[in-house]
Amino acid sequence: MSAAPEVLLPSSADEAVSLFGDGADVTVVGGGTIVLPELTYGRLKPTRALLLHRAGLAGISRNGSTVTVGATTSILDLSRERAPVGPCAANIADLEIRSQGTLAGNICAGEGPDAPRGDLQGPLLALGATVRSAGQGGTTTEPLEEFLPKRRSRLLLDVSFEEPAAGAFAALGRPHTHDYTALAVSAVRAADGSIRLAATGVGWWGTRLPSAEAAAGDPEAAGTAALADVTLHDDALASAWYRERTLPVLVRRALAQLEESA
Amino acid sequence: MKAVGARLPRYDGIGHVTGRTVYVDDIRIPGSLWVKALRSPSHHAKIVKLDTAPAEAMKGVHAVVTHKDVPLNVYGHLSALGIPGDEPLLAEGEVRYQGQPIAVVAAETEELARAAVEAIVLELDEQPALFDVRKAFDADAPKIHQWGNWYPHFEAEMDRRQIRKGDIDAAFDRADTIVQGVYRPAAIEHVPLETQVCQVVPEPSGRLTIYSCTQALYFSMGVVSAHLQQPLNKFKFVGGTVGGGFGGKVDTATETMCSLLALKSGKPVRWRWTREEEFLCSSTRAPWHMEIADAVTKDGWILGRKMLTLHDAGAYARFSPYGLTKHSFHHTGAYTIPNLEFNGYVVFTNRVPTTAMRGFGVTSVSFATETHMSRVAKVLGIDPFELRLKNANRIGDTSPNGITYTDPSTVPTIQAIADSLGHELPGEYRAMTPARREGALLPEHLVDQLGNPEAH
Amino acid sequence: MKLTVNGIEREVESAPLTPLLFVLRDELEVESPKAGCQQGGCGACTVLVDGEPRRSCLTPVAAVEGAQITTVEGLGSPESLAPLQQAFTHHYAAQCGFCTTGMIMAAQAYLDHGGTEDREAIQSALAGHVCRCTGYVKIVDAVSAVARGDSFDLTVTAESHDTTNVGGTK
Amino acid sequence: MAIHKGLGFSAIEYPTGMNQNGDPSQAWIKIKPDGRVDVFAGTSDIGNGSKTIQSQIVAETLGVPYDWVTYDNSNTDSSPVCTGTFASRATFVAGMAVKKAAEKVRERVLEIASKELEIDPADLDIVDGEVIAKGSPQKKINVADVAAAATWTYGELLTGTGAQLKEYAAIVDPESGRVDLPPHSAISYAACAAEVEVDDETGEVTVTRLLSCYDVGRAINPTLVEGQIEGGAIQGLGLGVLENCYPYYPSVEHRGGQFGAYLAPGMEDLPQLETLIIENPSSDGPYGAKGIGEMANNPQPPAIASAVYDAVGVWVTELPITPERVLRALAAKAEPRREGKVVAFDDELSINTVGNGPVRFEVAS
Repeated sequence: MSAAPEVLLPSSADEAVSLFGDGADVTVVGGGTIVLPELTYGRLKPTRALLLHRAGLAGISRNGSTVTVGATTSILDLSRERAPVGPCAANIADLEIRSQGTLAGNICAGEGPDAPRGDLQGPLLALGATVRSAGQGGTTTEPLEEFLPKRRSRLLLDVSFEEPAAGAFAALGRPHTHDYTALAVSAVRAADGSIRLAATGVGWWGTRLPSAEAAAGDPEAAGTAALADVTLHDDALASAWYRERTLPVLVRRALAQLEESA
Repeated sequence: MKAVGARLPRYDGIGHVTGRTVYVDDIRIPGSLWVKALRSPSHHAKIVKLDTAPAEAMKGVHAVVTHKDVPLNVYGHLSALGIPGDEPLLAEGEVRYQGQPIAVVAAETEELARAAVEAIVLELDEQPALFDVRKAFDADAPKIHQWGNWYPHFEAEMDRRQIRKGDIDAAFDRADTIVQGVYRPAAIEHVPLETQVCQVVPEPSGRLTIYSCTQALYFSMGVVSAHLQQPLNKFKFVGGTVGGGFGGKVDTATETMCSLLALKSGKPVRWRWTREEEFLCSSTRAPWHMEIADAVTKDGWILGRKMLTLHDAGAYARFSPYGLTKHSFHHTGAYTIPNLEFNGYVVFTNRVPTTAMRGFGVTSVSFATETHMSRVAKVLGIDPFELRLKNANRIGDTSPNGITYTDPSTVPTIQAIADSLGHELPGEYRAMTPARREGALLPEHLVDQLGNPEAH
Repeated sequence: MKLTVNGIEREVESAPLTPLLFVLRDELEVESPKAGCQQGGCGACTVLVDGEPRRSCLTPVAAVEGAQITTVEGLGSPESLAPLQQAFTHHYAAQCGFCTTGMIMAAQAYLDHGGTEDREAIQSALAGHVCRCTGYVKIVDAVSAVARGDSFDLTVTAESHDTTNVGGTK
Repeated sequence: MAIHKGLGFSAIEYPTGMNQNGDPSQAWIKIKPDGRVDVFAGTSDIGNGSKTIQSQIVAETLGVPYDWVTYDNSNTDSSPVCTGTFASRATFVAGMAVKKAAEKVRERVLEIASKELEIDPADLDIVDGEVIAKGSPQKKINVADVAAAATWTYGELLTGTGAQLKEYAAIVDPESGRVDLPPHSAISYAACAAEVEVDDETGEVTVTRLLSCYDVGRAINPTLVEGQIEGGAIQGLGLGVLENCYPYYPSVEHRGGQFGAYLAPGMEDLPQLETLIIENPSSDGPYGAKGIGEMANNPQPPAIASAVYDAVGVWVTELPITPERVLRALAAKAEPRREGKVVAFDDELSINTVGNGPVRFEVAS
């Protein structure tokens, strides 16, 4: 029988960073929506658990056109943001999970047992977001794309991005609210007019779609081009065959939305 | 005030809305042990080694039960209906589906019970598995069940359920068109909000009080009594208030194992399945494979039906032969078809055994036959309402197994839907009733099937 | 640590990571929140934490230290039913009853936050709550009726919003 | 992109009671000294409302108010045999048992009342908890007073038992499947129309309306009947378009253990539901009732499948009708095989194509 884990309750961001240290043997608990079932089912047996709810890491701040979102900001709060973040957040789970789940939990979650997690990776990749995180080597800031592979070993502090000129989000309809989104595409027109696209549900974490971006002027072509940017898989929600059919559709729909919002 | 026909409030409604209704998991019994199961990780394997000693040696573990502890390990739940037993309470020598219980433990905490399960030594020799019912009959199909790959114990030891009526060959010869199709509804979960749950208290009198979420108190008591080889007065089942069932809680999934653990440990035990156990290890509604060929005339009479059904029973027979029989009795749906050839097989596969679920045996055949009726209507270019009304069973018509219908309501229910949709029916269809066939509604091919409703 | 449960301050000894659900059920013997899935998927364990609906199975008790917890026991009793409890009774919104207590708490939060009788808004607010018995119609009826300010005769039950009983004895 | 609307239709029947019968239910009833009624039966209430329905049947049969009735199904020491709550039997079969028990008790109440009123029992009736003389309702005695008299004056227990068992219907000819008796208690009927919207680019199917009509025999409690029909409709919707334990059946790969992977219908899946009820009484059910609990999830899947065909011109005959199956069908644009007078759909799914064993689906001619 394992001993009860040591529970760490930091009351500031600095204390959280210090308690996290190099991250060895630390299980981070944000909203609890992903970690708690793992504990209940006995799959996760932490030695030290870092609870972040009092660490002052929640909140959305704006500095000029730069938006910074704290790690424990709720998904519900993000659902009030503009596209693509807002509609993506609003599409996650249900009201109660959205108000409990956090940005960092969504981004840093491990692979789900049945399907990919981390719906917010898509819009934030499209926005070119950067992540400030702590852990081995101190506090660093890096693009989300570079952070994702190491997301399980670092303490995410906040995420920043530039407000886009326009944003769009297109997803397969979730048959119901408990489901993860099988496939979604986020589109952003940056202030400089460039278009960026990213998808979730095309692998175990979010992916930028550079080939599709290059063809963004022609939505049909962009949709087809997107297939070159992804590795498709079967899971409980959808097959690779189905994702191959619908990714171009969602790219086209996201670009059309972007056009309409211009 | 009249009670029947009145919109009276639920007898237990106030309890439900105030949180006062007591479900099995709400009963607090001091000193209760937690139960967890060692389940097969394999779809099909021989058990090479099973050593429970490391679990039994753990402090706080009070009992471990395997097949050796069960007085009657294999008991046929429907033996009264002539369906012999094939399923062990706890696996012995072989496992045939992922999630099959092999051993159960009772320990002082849930975490300890889980650790005890992990401590049991299990070595398996993987065997080829069978998942596709259509390949079960192939010469090279893996043999997965002691009875063969399909159930062989219908009446007169037939290996299939048959229905024969009229002259099927003549009907197919006479037909203008033969419409064929294949229908395959899925396995689904019951998803009661309350998972399987049970508590058993060994009483000083030597009796067992069994708090059960069963849908069938006496049925489940009979099952426990048979496995334990003890008379009914050894048991008091307490229940009757169930957090949803939909058929899945006709299985006596937890009560027998908990009783054995309570007897062996001398302590009260409780077992609440996790939702994952419910999704991955509990029985499901069966997936079915159904092929239909209808012999039809160009003016929309169904002269005959051939049907093949493969009922994917999963690893053991459980209630499947009963379900297939019910299915066969209803394979003409709400219509009268005078010439029939039905063959149905209960096929074993290495998936979780399937069981009763709302509409047992008939949900599948309703899907197949009604989708097929819509196809027939399209192929013939006939209005789907009219096709159905024409062939609807009526007073005096006879069922697939020769029973005369006395009060069929196919006609009025179809008419009500047509009316409500604003679907215009021709006068003769609007005027139709369930009355005994005559005139244009009694063509020659339906004369011989008529029975006498007064005979019932 | 301390919690205030249905207005009464309670001392809690469970380990800090224990889900609030099991603190309530096993330690404090407040049993209306149900362990329907322990994975946040069903809503049978929803309680109010400082007025906000929360899945108690996903909430470590340490995260709600000092909070006001409200369960259905705190809404009303058989002798003095809260409006939602009356509405669920009158509209026959509970069949097996296992989802009911979580459903009522989510509905209470919806109404407390100014929710209206709009059926789609109710469906959206309660979307995470699985009911396998009712088909949801009568649940939406009940919440809508409270939002509208209906009063309820508990000696009879109501017809469904979407149901037309056109048929008599033929 | 286009959203296509479609309408589909189905009609079904379903038996009440265990197939081939042989499923007993029993009940016993006793009256307390103040006339209040204790019913003991073994029927589990799984949400279907058997406690309510059986209490209503007892109240009606005895002629006492509903709130005089206490219903106890809590344990096997006090409750007699009930085969269980399944096979749509809790109202019809188990309901008959409590009705018969209540009829016995009614006779006992009238016997005692007859002594008190000095009127022949045949000339008495029980209405709203009072025994009244037929034709002269001023001559009456409260059931409470009858019960008190039975207890304290006559030294008798007002009690009665009832049992319902329909004889087992044996298959007398296994070749033809012929039975010697009706193998059910009653048959109920229903019809259903489904309206759907199908997205031809993603294959997504939205069920927008389910209109159904049921012959319920007699609605003992119309609200509970609606509850069964509505709950069944949503389960039928789940069967039709959402639920699947094995997403790649017959493969067992990717079977999910979470609500996130198993798509039980949620509140936002709720379509417009409309229900029409016909009451065509059964000849031998309690007060003409039939059992409709189970059949309530049977008519929707075929109606939805036909509606999808109506919308986009493809037959998806594997359930559930997932977006992927719709897209695959649209991509295949399969036409049935036409050979002589045979029009054969779905050849690729047939055992004749997939298997090579002795069991074939032979369609001669």
